[in-house]
Amino acid sequence: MTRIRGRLSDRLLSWRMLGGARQTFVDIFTRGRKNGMVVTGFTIILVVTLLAVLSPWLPVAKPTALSPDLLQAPSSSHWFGTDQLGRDVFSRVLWGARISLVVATLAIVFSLLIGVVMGLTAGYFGGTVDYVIAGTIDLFWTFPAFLLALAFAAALGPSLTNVIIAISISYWAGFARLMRGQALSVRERLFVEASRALGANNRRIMFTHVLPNCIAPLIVWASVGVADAITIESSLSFLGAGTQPPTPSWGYMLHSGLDALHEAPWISTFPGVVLLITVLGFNLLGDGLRDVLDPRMKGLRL
Amino acid sequence: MIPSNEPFSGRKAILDIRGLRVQFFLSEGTVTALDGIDLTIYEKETLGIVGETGCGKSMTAFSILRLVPRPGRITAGSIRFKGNELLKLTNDQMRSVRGKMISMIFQDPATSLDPVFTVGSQLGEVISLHQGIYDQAKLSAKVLQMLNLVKISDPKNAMKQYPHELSGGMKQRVMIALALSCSPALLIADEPTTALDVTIQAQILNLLKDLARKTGSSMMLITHNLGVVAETCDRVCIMYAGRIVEDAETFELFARPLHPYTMGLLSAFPKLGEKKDELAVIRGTVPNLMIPFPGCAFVDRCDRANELCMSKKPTRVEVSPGHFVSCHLYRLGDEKQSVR
Amino acid sequence: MADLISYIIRKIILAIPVVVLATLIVFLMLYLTGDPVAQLRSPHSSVEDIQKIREKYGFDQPIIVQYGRFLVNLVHGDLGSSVAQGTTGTSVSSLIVEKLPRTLELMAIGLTISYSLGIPLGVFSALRQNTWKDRSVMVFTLVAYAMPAFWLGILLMLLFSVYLHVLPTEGTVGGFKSLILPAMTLGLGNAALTTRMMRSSMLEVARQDYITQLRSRGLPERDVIFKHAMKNAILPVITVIGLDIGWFVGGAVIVETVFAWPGIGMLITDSITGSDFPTVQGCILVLAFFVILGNLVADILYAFADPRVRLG
Amino acid sequence: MSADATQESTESPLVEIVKLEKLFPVKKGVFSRVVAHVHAMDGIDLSIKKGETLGLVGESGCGKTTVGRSLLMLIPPTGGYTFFETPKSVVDNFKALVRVRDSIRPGKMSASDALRVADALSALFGSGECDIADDKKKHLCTDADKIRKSASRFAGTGELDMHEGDIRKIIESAILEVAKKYCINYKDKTRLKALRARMQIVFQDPYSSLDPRFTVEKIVGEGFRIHGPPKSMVGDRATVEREKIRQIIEQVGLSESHLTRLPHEFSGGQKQRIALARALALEPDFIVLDEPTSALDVSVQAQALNLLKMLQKRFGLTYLFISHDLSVVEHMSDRIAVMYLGKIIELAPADEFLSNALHPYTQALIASIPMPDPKLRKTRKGIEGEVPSPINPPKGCRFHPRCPYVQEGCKNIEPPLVDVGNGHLVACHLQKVPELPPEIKSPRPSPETSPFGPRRVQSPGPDV
Repeated sequence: MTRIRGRLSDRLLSWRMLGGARQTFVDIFTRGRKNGMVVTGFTIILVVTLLAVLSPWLPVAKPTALSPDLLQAPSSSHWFGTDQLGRDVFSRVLWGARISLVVATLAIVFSLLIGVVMGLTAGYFGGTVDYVIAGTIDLFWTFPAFLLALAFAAALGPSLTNVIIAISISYWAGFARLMRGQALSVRERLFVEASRALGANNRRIMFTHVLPNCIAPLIVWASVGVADAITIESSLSFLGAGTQPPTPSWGYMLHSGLDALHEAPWISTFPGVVLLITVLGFNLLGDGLRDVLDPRMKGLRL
Repeated sequence: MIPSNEPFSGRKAILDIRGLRVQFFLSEGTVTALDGIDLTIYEKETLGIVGETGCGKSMTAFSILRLVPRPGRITAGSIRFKGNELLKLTNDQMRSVRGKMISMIFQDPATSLDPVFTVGSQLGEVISLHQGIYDQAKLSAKVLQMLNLVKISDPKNAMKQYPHELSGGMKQRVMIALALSCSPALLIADEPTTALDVTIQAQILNLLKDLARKTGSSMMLITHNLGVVAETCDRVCIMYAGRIVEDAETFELFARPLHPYTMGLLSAFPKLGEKKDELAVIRGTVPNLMIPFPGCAFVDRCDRANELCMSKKPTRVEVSPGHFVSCHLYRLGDEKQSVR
Repeated sequence: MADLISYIIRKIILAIPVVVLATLIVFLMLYLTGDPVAQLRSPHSSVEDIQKIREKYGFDQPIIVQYGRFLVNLVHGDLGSSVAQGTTGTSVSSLIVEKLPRTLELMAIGLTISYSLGIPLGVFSALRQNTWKDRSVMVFTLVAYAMPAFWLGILLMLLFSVYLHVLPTEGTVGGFKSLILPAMTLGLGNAALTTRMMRSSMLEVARQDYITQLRSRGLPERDVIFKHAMKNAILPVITVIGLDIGWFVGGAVIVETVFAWPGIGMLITDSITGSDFPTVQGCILVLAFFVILGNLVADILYAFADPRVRLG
Repeated sequence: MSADATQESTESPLVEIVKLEKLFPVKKGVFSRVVAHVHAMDGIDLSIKKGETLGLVGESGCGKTTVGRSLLMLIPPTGGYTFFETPKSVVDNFKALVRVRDSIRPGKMSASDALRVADALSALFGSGECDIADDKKKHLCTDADKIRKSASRFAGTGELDMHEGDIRKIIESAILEVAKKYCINYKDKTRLKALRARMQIVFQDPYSSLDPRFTVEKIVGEGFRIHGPPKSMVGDRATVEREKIRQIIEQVGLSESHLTRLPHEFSGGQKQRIALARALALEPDFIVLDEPTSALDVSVQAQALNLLKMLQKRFGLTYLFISHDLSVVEHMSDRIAVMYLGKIIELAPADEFLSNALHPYTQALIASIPMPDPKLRKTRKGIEGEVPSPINPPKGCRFHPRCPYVQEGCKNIEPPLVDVGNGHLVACHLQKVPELPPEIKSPRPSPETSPFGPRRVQSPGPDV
């Protein structure tokens, strides 16, 4: 019994060692505050997220509510105007943000999970396992995520869940590649060899040295990844392979505004602007975090 | 400021640096990398510059070529080369000095040669630039001659090779060929042997000595290895934290080191064939150059520091002819005063 | 030279399993919804049609046999036949052959735009590091990269066709003029990526010892920058040419749809809306081949540009 | 790790490596076939006595780092045997057996050879020292007797009635049994892990040898996570660990207040102290010091070297000191081994090393060191040429292409490492070259007609 407890506490201790990752979050908070890009990006994301979360309680029309005011230009009653069916574009943009953010975040969380597991497995086992996984990663990595997502979405049929699945299976390779590359390079670092000399096994090295040292680049990539996923989601909807009407989605709104481009440019302009700002926000956050977390890039603005 | 060093009045100074100050303006603060350097190099002599990492010895070399990396800047002082003020030249004039009159050899030959050009084309580029040789046949003959001069094995083949195909020693020979291709009056060698193996080190050092003698150029040899200095140099400057703390002729300096730092350095160096249980150490570490300090930079590592050392920077005094030291323990012309 | 040839041969051989893996993934897509026949029949096909499909693909046989059959058909250029209304029965490969040149044309111009804009801009930005010029280039790249291709297309269309009336909106009727907007839309995002990559690569190279070494020889600044620094800085850009081609393939689908450009991308969109899965599958497979080919070309280009890689 | 262990037990070796070998494959061509091997370490024999410092010098690529790492199984060796704390008799008999095996030419085993095999086997397994399973031991002893009988029966004719292959099989199984019991590189994971606590390493590069995301306390205490709390102390686990970490960190010259800091807050010398503290935390007996001061400045290097010496005295540690810097090695070591292209070419007590260097390479190495005294300024002799590639090392003596005294025999026959007395070993056909190295281009012809010049010792003496 004591033996088991001893081993259990060993394991707990080893998990506590993951605290090495805490340092990353401390870095993000203390140094990120001083970085203009991080602050701007974070603010944009915060505002968009708040609006999206609160949209059901905001005093705007329901996004699916039809009205007789067809193709109205922006005014005080319809800030972003109305579309061909008389729906309020502002409300639809807000509700669209919910869809975009949920889809993108979930897709990136799943990609991250697949990627980390695959990358770490390849790095952990090496040899044949690594060869096979690395080959698969490379294929998915070289193949454009958008096209892959399109193919999967087409095969699965258009729906919200399917879009999330499609993006996840198309996007994981980036994370896996990053994770594997980091695992391979961290493994070569001397502190890992020192740890091995102390008697640490692969499992310990992977979870206490390799993984915590990969957290920073993973966070950077995840931030940029959400931006990519938002773009992919809206592109899929734009092509009719994503979320289906009447669900409000930025991509679909842009597409439907295409027919009325001459007479009512606001229908596609406003969702486009909001989409651009949101994507920009995540990209800024990602870029800023990279500067903050990668000391090599310090001083260099990119 | 002290006028030019006169005890060597028979010899002509080729390079004369006075009060050189280089500062780095970082977002965290200002680092004074060089703090009032005075040094002179005479014709046909080899001057050694010795110091530990970060003492500013490489920065001195980069300042002479006016290649101080950003965000660093030369903020004060003068550098006269054969009587001309280098700091007042235009960029174009300065370019014609670089490589042609003052040339430099870098520490790590592996990273100091352009990896995507062949050895021959890199060498040819410099030769045609400074000597105006554009004819391909003549140029490659000249390149071959230079490669032969630095004793590269199979120079014909080496011309067509890329740097990564050569061994470290061979790369450093190419670097020397590059530096000497226009027979410069002053050769600056920045740790030319540090990245090399011991036996290769000896070969390269011998080659450098030979070639400097043959071409009659002066040499400034930057190193952290006191052995290299003892074997190669006519005079030595010891640098610490951006200042020259002591300079003298080599024999004089090794026989009668005056500055506590020089003494510490000499005894901390493990010598072959000298068995001792413990090496004498200089305690502590180098100070942070970002924090301005009114006194001597060595004060917190010095066993003989006094009140004055804390409050005032020592000035350079000539203790005996040609032997200069910057330390409060010594007053002008009065060596006996200090207890060794 | 022998090294170079061996390197190229090795890269080609290494591409083979990737191609096989790609075909396998595309093949398995049929099974994503459980019933492969559901993917292959059109909404209008009769019971006999379905039976025909079953027989043709041998869905009653073990999956490995089906895949073998799929591969054999593939080698013979048989990608199945379309099930969309209007083109039912037409072979997918003939549809693709008809549309492919249009896409390649678009991609070629797009690639040209993206490199001829991105590389100089990146170098310029690096040379003016931390000045307002550099900052504005960086803001431009951030926006251009964040801009979804379809919205950029719409904006360009609005500006040049709707308001300025200088370029045609859609289709191919305007000849080369019709190509300008789609190619720009396609190239701009990647130009932004190339700019940023070239910029950081230039800054990285500028820090290298050999640049200082070259300056210490008195080389004119333009030689240092444009001959030595650029040749080194462009290497990382070459490594991602393969990825760029992937980006263009993906982008082409959207751009062609926006501008009604009759290439493969539009074929895919039409097939998706028309539930014509065999065509989608065929198109994806062909595009995958192009991506793999693009990567191969990038690898070979890199071997020519960097003398160090040939050794491996 | 007790201080009094130093004096009396200097005779029994703590670490003994026998014919250790590491070949790295070189892959080339379209299919990445293995076309050659890098001979990083080619049959190294070394014995390190308890409490001593063995210095290992050589130029880059000579394999000195590989020796240190494969000794600790950080890189598994491709051949050979590493003993740790094995009774002297076992190791000696084992080495004798290996030597007998290697001296017999394939297909040419004579009765006297077989007799020697039998003797070696009985010597190894006859005594009680060799601690392997009794049934196996008995079995091998019977085999030895069988060989002996067969050999003595035919001693006159010189032929054997036992198949040579069978005898070799017996030898191999005997070697394997001993290796499995004693050798580090034949141990399974759990037994290896237990040993790891007793053998530690300090690396050259202080920047990459500490995990940037660990505090000093975690770095030093990492060993306890793996091996449990320090054994020399009793009490509550957390308290004991804290106390031990505090003690160690003070012993290496840092203070308790440093424990909560991260590596980037320290200078190179301090980082190296932290790395040393990590190695010491598990109270090891043996530490491999892989260029521990090469990245440090002279003044800091002196501090580090003094610290290493002080700790050695205090804890009775045994060091393998690897460096390219002969002056540092000479300062630190009791005995010095010189490596060249994967081979040990000379091994001498430190006090004899400078005055009586026998191998031309060692002499060149010494001559190449610049002396920090202008009065000793000399026309440097050194040697010409560069170290050949370890992928296809030169035949015969590996140094012959650069050797100023090279003779015909050197080009074909590899010189063995032989004892020339006083524990001084050298692998050179000349063995005794002229006292002062002459100018490079004019090798002094040897006075005798023997192809290998004068010899001091004729027969191979006992090993290390």
